[in-house]
Amino acid sequence: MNPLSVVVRTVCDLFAWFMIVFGVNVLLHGYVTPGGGFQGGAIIATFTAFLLVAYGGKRVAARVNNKLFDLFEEIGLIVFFILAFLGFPITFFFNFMARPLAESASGILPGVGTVALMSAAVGLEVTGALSLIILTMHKGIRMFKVEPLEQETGHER
Amino acid sequence: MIANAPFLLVGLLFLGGMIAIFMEKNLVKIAIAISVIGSSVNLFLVALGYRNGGTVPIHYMAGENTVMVLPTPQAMTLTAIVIALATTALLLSLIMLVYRHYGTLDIDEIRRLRG
Amino acid sequence: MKKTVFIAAAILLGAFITGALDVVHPFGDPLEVPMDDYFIANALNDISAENIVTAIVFDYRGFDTIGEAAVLFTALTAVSVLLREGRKKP
Amino acid sequence: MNWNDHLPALLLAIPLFGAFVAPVASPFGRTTRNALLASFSFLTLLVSLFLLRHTLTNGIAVYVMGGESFDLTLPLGMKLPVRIIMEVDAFSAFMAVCGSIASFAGALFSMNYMEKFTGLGRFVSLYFLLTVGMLGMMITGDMFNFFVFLEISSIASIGLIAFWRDRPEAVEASIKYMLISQVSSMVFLIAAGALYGKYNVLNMAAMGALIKPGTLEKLALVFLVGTLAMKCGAFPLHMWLPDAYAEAPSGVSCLLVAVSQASLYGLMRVCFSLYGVNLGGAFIPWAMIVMGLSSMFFGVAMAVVQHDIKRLIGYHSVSQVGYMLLGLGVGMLVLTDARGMAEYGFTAIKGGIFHIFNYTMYKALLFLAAGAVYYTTGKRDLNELGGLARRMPFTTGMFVIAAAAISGLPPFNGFVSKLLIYESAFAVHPALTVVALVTSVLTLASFVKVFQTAFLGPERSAFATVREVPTAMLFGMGVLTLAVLVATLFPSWTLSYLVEPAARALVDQAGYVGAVMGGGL
Repeated sequence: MNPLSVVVRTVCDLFAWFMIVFGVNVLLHGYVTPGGGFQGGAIIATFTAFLLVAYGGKRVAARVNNKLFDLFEEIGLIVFFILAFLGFPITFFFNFMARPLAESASGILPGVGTVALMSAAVGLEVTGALSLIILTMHKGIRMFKVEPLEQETGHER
Repeated sequence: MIANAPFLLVGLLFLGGMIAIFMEKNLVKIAIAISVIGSSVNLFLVALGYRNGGTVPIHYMAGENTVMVLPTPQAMTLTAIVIALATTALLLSLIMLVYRHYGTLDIDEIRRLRG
Repeated sequence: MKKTVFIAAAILLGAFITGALDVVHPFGDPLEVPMDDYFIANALNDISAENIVTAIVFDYRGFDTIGEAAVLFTALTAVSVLLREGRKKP
Repeated sequence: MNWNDHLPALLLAIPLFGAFVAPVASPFGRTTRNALLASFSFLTLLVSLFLLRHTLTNGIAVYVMGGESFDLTLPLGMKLPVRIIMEVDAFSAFMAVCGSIASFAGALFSMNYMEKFTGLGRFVSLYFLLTVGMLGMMITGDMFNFFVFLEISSIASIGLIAFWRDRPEAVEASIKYMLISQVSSMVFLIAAGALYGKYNVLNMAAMGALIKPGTLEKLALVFLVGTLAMKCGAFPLHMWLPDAYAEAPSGVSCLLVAVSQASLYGLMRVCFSLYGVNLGGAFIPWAMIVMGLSSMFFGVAMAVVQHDIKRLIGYHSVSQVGYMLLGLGVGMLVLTDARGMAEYGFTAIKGGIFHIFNYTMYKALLFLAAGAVYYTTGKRDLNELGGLARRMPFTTGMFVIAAAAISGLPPFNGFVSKLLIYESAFAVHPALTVVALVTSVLTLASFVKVFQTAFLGPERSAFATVREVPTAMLFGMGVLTLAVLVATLFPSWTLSYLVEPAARALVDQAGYVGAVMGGGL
């Protein structure tokens, strides 16, 4: 993909960051407002798509580190799994931090307990996974430039 | 009958997707048709959950109104959308590979495995 | 010939589905919804979640969500398996 | 807390955790990766065996995901379950044991088989996800959750079938499977959604209690049966199956066999436990019988003419699935008829379930043996193979055992299950047995051909350096051989202690419903 004109790039510079802020907002307030982990994560992942469209594949591939998204995705998944696992003395997925409405008026962590934490973890995972899917598929275009297609070793004895 | 128009629309969308899958020869168009079918299923699930006069299932937004649309289909749709997204990404990657190997997207010419 | 059969099958399937959807329940008027009423009545009191859909996604049907996260992870893994850079033949 | 109560959750949690940590662990090198693959699949096998023991002694195990207590299926003041419930009866546990044995054997085999290829961390991850999808389909008790696991297993198998993405055939097989599986899972979701819209429950047992015969139910049943039969490779849309099995790496083909059995499990669950006495006439049972007969016959007819050894075995899969559909269809035919059920129906169901076990074991073993041949010679075409018996004695021996079992030669386990199916199908109509017998003879002929051309005959000069495969691969095949031999040497023990409880659990709709809904219904 070639970079687009300077107008698009400037607009991207100005506004793409709001995407992340808005996504994090949607993600963290999933338990009170419309939204949640998936929606917020998808909005944040749009940032990667923006960069890819505005700046072109070469610059993004040089600047953006796939390891970061890998880390996001793994941390999200494993945190989600561990949160589910922590309910184990009772049941898998038991919401062990939840409190009824009457008791949860104060405190930093709201009474929803694992719902908010899982939502954040899933948001992280979706951000990483969607960005990586976009970047990987974009990188896959290189296949059409290599001739012949890189062969695997190991089929022959 | 006319009140059930949303369900009929879902059926029509599904029918259109099915016909496109069988009629089209281009793999990308088939991928689009599969997405259309996925959307029709999501639309169906959301339409199942509507209640006349219902509000959004969020307590402080609904106010005093206690009639809410059903929340379970919305949760199911959320899951189904993510699944459809994942499968679309995978399908498009496979189509890229097919084009790389066969040099065509015509489904009739991709036939090394017949017989 | 083959095409006609396929189109007939598609139309049959579509008509079946349209017919099935028509008899689910009248649009906008589900008759009895004990499960959803349970969610609406209890989500706020049990776990103090204002947003019932989020409460369902992450608590009542949380196991679906880990499956969904796994689907996304699977798709990512499969995409990166398909488009990976292989070793060149020596 | 008692770990026995949490076995259903652990059965899914262990391979899921293995899948999540595989990308983290794989940079640490080959030994770590192989240890992860072997240990987690062995743990899964162990948990599934414990689960089987638990269900055989204590009856149906239910597990409420996220409930206040694992067996509190109905929340206070509710007549219907609201949370996701895992429901494991003897049949589910039996299937889970079959699946995890195949998964363990394939994992052991893949450690050496795949070592020359790239992307192995991702391979391990996908392998575990395929296992999770399969086991989840087998033990879940919730319609929508079943759909989620169906999608996990189909996406993971698509990734694994196209794992050798530099082979055009693998990509083609994968895309063929993907188109079919996507359409079918969407139709499945429509049917599940329609049932939800009518009854407002998603739990299968609760739905089974509420369901009444009607137009919507009939259409939904047709959709469910059609999609699940398509996914398990029955006749009209079986075309994806031989391609996919042949082009996947062999360790994966071994697991894919078990995955298609999971779809068959879903089919049986829908017909017996969800609909049960409300099946409404003989249409669905007869459709299943006809589907079974035509799968049998066309599968074996296509198999006889194949030259590619893995494709040949793949076509035999179609024909073997036909046997199970025949057996279970005959059982379904007399579901409401107590006399017929006692006379021949229960025998047919036992035969079908025993055949599921036998089929999974010997077919997985055949795929692994074909993979071993491919590993050492690099060839899959029968015309280029020959004289391998002296070079690879262990592989040859195990191949002979599996081939004898699949052809139904008398002392082997395939014979026992086929005999049960023959005698019960004969009570319905003699023509059914005739088709089944002809299929069996053709199967024998085709495997004699394979054995004769690939393993016997003069030694080829090209294979002078061929040696027996590494030990881990032999262990992988050995696990399956052991399972085949146990079922061969102790058929009456297997039948009465494993198969009969499973058959009883499958037929017992009231028990399945009652475990969730309480005794009140």
